[in-house]
Amino acid sequence: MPGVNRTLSVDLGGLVLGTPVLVASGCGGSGRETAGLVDPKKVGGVVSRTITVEARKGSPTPRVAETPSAIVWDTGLQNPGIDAFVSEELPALSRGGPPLFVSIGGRSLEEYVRLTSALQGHPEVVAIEVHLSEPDDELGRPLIGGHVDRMTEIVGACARMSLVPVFAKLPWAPTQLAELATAAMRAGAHGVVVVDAPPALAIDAQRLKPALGAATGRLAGPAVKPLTLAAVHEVARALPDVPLVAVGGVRSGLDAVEMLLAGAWALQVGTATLVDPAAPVRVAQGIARYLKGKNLASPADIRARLRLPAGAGTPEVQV
Amino acid sequence: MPGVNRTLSVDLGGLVLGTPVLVASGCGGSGRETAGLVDPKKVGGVVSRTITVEARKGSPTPRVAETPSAIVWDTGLQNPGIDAFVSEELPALSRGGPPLFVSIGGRSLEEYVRLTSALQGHPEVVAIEVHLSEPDDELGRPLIGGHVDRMTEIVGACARMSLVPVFAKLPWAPTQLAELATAAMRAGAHGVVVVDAPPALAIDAQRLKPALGAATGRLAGPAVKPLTLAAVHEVARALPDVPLVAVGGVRSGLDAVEMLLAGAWALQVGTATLVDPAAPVRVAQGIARYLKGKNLASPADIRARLRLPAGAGTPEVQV
Amino acid sequence: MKRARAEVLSTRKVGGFHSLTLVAPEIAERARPGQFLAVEMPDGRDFVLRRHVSIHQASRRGGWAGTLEFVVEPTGPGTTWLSAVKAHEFLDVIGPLGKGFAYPKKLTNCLLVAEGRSAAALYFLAQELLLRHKRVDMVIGGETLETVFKPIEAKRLSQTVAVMTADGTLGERGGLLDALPEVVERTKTEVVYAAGDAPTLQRVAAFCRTRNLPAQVMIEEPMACGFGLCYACVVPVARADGSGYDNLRACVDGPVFNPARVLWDVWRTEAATMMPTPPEGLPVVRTWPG
Amino acid sequence: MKRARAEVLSTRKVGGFHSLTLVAPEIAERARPGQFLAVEMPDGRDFVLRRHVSIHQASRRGGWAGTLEFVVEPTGPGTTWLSAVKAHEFLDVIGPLGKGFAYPKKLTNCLLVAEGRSAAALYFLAQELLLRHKRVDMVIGGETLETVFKPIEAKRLSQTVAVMTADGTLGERGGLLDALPEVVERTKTEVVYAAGDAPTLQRVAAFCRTRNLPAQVMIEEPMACGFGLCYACVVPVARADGSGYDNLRACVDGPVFNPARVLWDVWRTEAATMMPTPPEGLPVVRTWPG
Ligand SMILES: Cc1cc2nc3c(=O)[nH]c(=O)nc-3n(C[C@H](O)[C@H](O)[C@H](O)COP(=O)(O)OP(=O)(O)OC[C@H]3O[C@@H](n4cnc5c(N)ncnc54)[C@H](O)[C@@H]3O)c2cc1C
Ligand SMILES: Cc1cc2nc3c(=O)[nH]c(=O)nc-3n(C[C@H](O)[C@H](O)[C@H](O)COP(=O)(O)OP(=O)(O)OC[C@H]3O[C@@H](n4cnc5c(N)ncnc54)[C@H](O)[C@@H]3O)c2cc1C
Ligand SMILES: Cc1cc2nc3c(=O)[nH]c(=O)nc-3n(C[C@H](O)[C@H](O)[C@H](O)COP(=O)(O)O)c2cc1C
Ligand SMILES: Cc1cc2nc3c(=O)[nH]c(=O)nc-3n(C[C@H](O)[C@H](O)[C@H](O)COP(=O)(O)O)c2cc1C
Ligand code: FES
Ligand code: FES
Repeated sequence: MPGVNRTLSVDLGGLVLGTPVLVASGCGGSGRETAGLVDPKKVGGVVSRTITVEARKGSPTPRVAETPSAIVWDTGLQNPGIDAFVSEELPALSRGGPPLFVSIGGRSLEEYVRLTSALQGHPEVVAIEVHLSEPDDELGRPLIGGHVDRMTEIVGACARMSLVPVFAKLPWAPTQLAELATAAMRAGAHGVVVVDAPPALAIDAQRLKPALGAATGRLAGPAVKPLTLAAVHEVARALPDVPLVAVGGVRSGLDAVEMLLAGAWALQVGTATLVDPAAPVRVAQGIARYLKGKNLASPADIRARLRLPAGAGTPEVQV
Repeated sequence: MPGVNRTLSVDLGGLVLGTPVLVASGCGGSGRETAGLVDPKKVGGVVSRTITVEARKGSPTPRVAETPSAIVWDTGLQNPGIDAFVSEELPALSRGGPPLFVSIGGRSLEEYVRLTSALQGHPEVVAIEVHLSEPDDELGRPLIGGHVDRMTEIVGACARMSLVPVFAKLPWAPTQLAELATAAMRAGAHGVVVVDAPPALAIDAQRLKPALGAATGRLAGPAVKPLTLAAVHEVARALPDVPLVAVGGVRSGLDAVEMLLAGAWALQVGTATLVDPAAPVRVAQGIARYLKGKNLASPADIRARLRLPAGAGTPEVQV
Repeated sequence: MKRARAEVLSTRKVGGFHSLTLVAPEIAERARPGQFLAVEMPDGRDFVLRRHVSIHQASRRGGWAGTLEFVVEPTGPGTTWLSAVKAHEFLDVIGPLGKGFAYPKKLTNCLLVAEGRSAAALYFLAQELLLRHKRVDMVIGGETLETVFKPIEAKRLSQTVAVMTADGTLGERGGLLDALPEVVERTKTEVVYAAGDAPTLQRVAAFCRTRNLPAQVMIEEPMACGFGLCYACVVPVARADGSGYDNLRACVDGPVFNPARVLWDVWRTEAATMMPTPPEGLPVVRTWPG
Repeated sequence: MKRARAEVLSTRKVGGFHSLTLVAPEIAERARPGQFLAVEMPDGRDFVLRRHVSIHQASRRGGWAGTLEFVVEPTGPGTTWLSAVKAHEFLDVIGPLGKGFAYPKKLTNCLLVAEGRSAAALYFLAQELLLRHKRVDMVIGGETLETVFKPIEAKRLSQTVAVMTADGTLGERGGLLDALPEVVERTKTEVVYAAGDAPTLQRVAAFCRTRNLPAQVMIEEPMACGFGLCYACVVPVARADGSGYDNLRACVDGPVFNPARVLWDVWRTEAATMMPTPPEGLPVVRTWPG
């Protein structure tokens, strides 16, 4: 395709990003910390850490432990609460930074409503990512977004109220992902983020106790890539027209390409950003190199292009 | 505790094993392959690969791919079918070998019944492990054991018919593990194996296709340890009196100790056996060293002894 | 089959390959051509399985008695690590694994066909055939000069050698198959031994079938264990009684197979790859960043 | 904060520790005592996060201008790997990170208290204090002779040095706290700087509080990123206005804190460990295998 203008830009159903690579929630700081180490103009987008209605002190330390090719972490959603976030962090986060997604989390429908409402009228927020992995205080369930009823109710409320696109970050409920994604889309979500990190436990055997202050945490980093790919593949096959943002285990450009092939429209980089603040740019460049090598014009050209063997018992993805 | 006889033996509710370390299903061959590399008398037990009613050719190759600190595999349950297994493999598997668990798998209730029946009257089989991760042909569901109704029905049928203890290998359904384990126990299982490997996808980006012939596979190896620990911890807290065999990610003696601390009564070693045929013995020796260092007498002494921080929001395990 | 903590005696660069010589008497003693080793990878890496390498040389007598040699091509993390191992380090190896090549009882004229580093296994075979007073001829090849394995050694071991390279930098330009008809004719080949990648082996198999030549091929099917535990490495092989086929483990029932019995189409179809055509006229929003 | 691909100029064994000197002018230029570096681990390992090390020396002038030195104790995979790095290899480092020690404006007599390799950060501090014409005294310690960091260097930098070891192999037998009352008295200490593990720092904090001594402590809270992105590394610090506390990130708001403001009990309670008593009279079935 000589002479064709290649692009890294992706169109998530109207929301256009310069590259398909975002910084995952909780891994981007306030945007100022790594100034000088990464050019914000080359980052596709950044998701804020999850913001709750009230300020949270977060979990006891240690909050991170290493396991083979992964980390187990739990920060307990430490954050200053929505009001302080809007007044103190939002201006700095968005100023000169990449497109900003704000992640919101709660334990009741009302909290999500209040959070969504507080974020309206802030043009620097391009989208809302709904974190749904907290316990459900109203219904007494361990995972607020793990059920179709609540997914519908909460995402529906956020979507109806929000002037910017709402993405549902699917909680780790592997047998129900397609069902939950469908519920979120029916309720008015603009897209889905696949998939929140799985619960994990790291143990310090010498001390007979969990490695984390909060006991259990969740798994992130390179090791989870094959799990994310399976989840993305499953949801993308069920909902091929839904903007799908992959998250979990992306470190390199090729990892990102794999996510796109499996059906992602864009993807997020978490742990890798903690190791290399320029990871989102490096990953995007890796995608560009790959596309160039295959003589393709844009990330959308490889989306869901995974070739399934005819004998694999699963029909080929329609693209 | 000077003078006390230390032991590695564990009592799984009456089923006594010399060590708490078994070879996981699908990773032990016929028992003859690695003769000379490992002393079968020092292996706690071995689980056969999963046997189905009819012979299976298995999945197309490649059947294994490496991902960070893990493998994605799918053998498609290649096996000679129950009749050939009983007549040709069973005698060799059990002769001089460690206690033998036979894994059975099917896609309908009837298949499980036929399998269980065919294994009766073979004293060399000390237990049956029910593999429940196949699709359900009768009800058209993707995961036969992922629902309380079928878990109850199938495990109930096997348990009623079997003269040897029946263990249910819980399928990967993270949000429902305690519920499924409870159903299995109510239905008459002797214990549970926690947990079958999660679905995973490895992609060969250069060729735009899955790395495995079967497209998706499942994840095993060191990377999954934190997921297994979380699952074991959850099930053990819900069912502290149920013999629980952990599987997934154990490579060293300390890994095994972590499983015991999280609540396992015994554990299985899969991938690590493929790398080091003597892994089950090495792991047991590692447990022994740990117990000695802590001056404890037996693996049961550390079972579910994980110390949870008071502030972690989760009550301390009762032992 | 033995397991050894084997000292690396020496290492050597051979064209684009690396050769390692180990001290492992118990394995060397038992090794036959076509058999292989499973080498453990170091702790703390993000890849966990053993790597499998053909035995290039096993010395049972003389000054090198008790040593084993294998050859690696650095194509991935494991072989790259092996290529950097230094003399006097130790490797955990299990071997000899699998069934090696069978030697012909009556037939005499053997043609050995191999490409790239796969040839390593055949040099060991050539020696054993010579000890049995067979005639050995060779066709070896590679992409380029660098990846033709030890052409001088090939000359030393065989009556005639045809060298083929894809780019013509050594010998003739072309693939192994291009040389076969002429060589088989000229050397009056009675038995063919081959090693290489699957497409090449399939073509060799087809060639031998049309000519009614008995043959043995060494198949490199990706393995997990290498000693029969996991059924990762299967190859579909027709039953002798014609009743169908079995998926046999290449690591215990191979890696050497009778190509006439391998169901090449069953085995290789699954591996086929389709490239998507780049779609035309996509929306172009802006050019590469950075 | 800069990122550099820094060449290792030299490495050296110092007792039980390893010291590495890097060429990283942009970082060296900006470095202050108490600040640290985040060092990337090599590809292909099963551990992924950077490792965090205190700056032991940053030379801005003279023959070593543009170099940085840090010290590692091989206690885990990362520090073990770092201990084996050789001269002329390259490390990806980010630094200087965090807020360093503040120097007293008026007060003069500084006491530097540290155990094990944590002392490395304080030798850099001592030099800077000396440049500012402060009096420096030191109390350093370790489990044993081997883990007392550079006692001779300590003598060179300070007026007096008290060395404490748990086993009495060097200096006095005992912990750092055992020496403090006498040294503080004798040297007329006005400011205390401390580095070490959390229990020691908590005890130093309590000591300084009772004596009303201003102090600064360097806290090593496990980190993930090291540059403020992840909130892994928090320490509870009382607000100046008395309205409660904030969990501050040790990597950007520390690692140096005013110990009087740290809520030691909140922070450390969570870390408490209980050992189960071995239950008696368990069924003993048979003895150890093998
Ligand atoms: C019986 C047998 C003998 C072999 N002998 C040799 C030898 O003498 N020297 C040598 O260098 N290699 C040999 N191989 C191949 C080698 O074992 C694999 O290439 C191995 O996976 C390389 O590991 P890696 O980490 O370097 O690369 P990987 O990243 O694992 O793989 C690199 C490339 O090789 C392909 N591959 C992966 N696994 C295998 C496999 N098991 N067999 C063939 N291709 C594979 C991958 O698709 C990839 O393209 C042999 C394989 C077998 C089965
Ligand atoms: C500000 C700061 C400065 C430091 N300076 C140095 C230094 O100059 N030299 C040096 O050798 N180490 C230093 N450390 C500690 C070092 O970063 C950690 O011990 C690191 O985790 C070691 O990695 P590892 O892979 O070797 O061991 P790991 O397996 O990660 O850990 C080994 C042991 O250290 C504990 N630990 C883990 N992470 C940390 C951490 N971040 N801080 C403290 N303890 C931890 C673990 O619980 C374990 O007991 C510093 C840490 C911080 C936060
Ligand atoms: C330190 C840390 C903090 C995180 N905080 C949040 C958070 O506040 N909200 C959220 O939805 N996800 C959070 N995540 C999860 C990430 O957004 C992401 O889903 C996960 O890390 C997997 O991606 P990775 O493998 O690229 O790290 C956090 C992850 C890490 C490592
Ligand atoms: C090659 C291979 C084959 C397997 N075959 C089976 C099987 O037939 N039935 C089954 O229940 N589990 C099977 N498993 C899963 C293992 O029993 C185990 O659950 C999994 O490998 C996780 O343990 P590990 O991390 O120790 O490998 C297989 C695993 C591997 C790697
Ligand atoms: S590689 Fe495991 S059976 Fe062949
Ligand atoms: S270590 Fe990431 S914020 Fe401090």
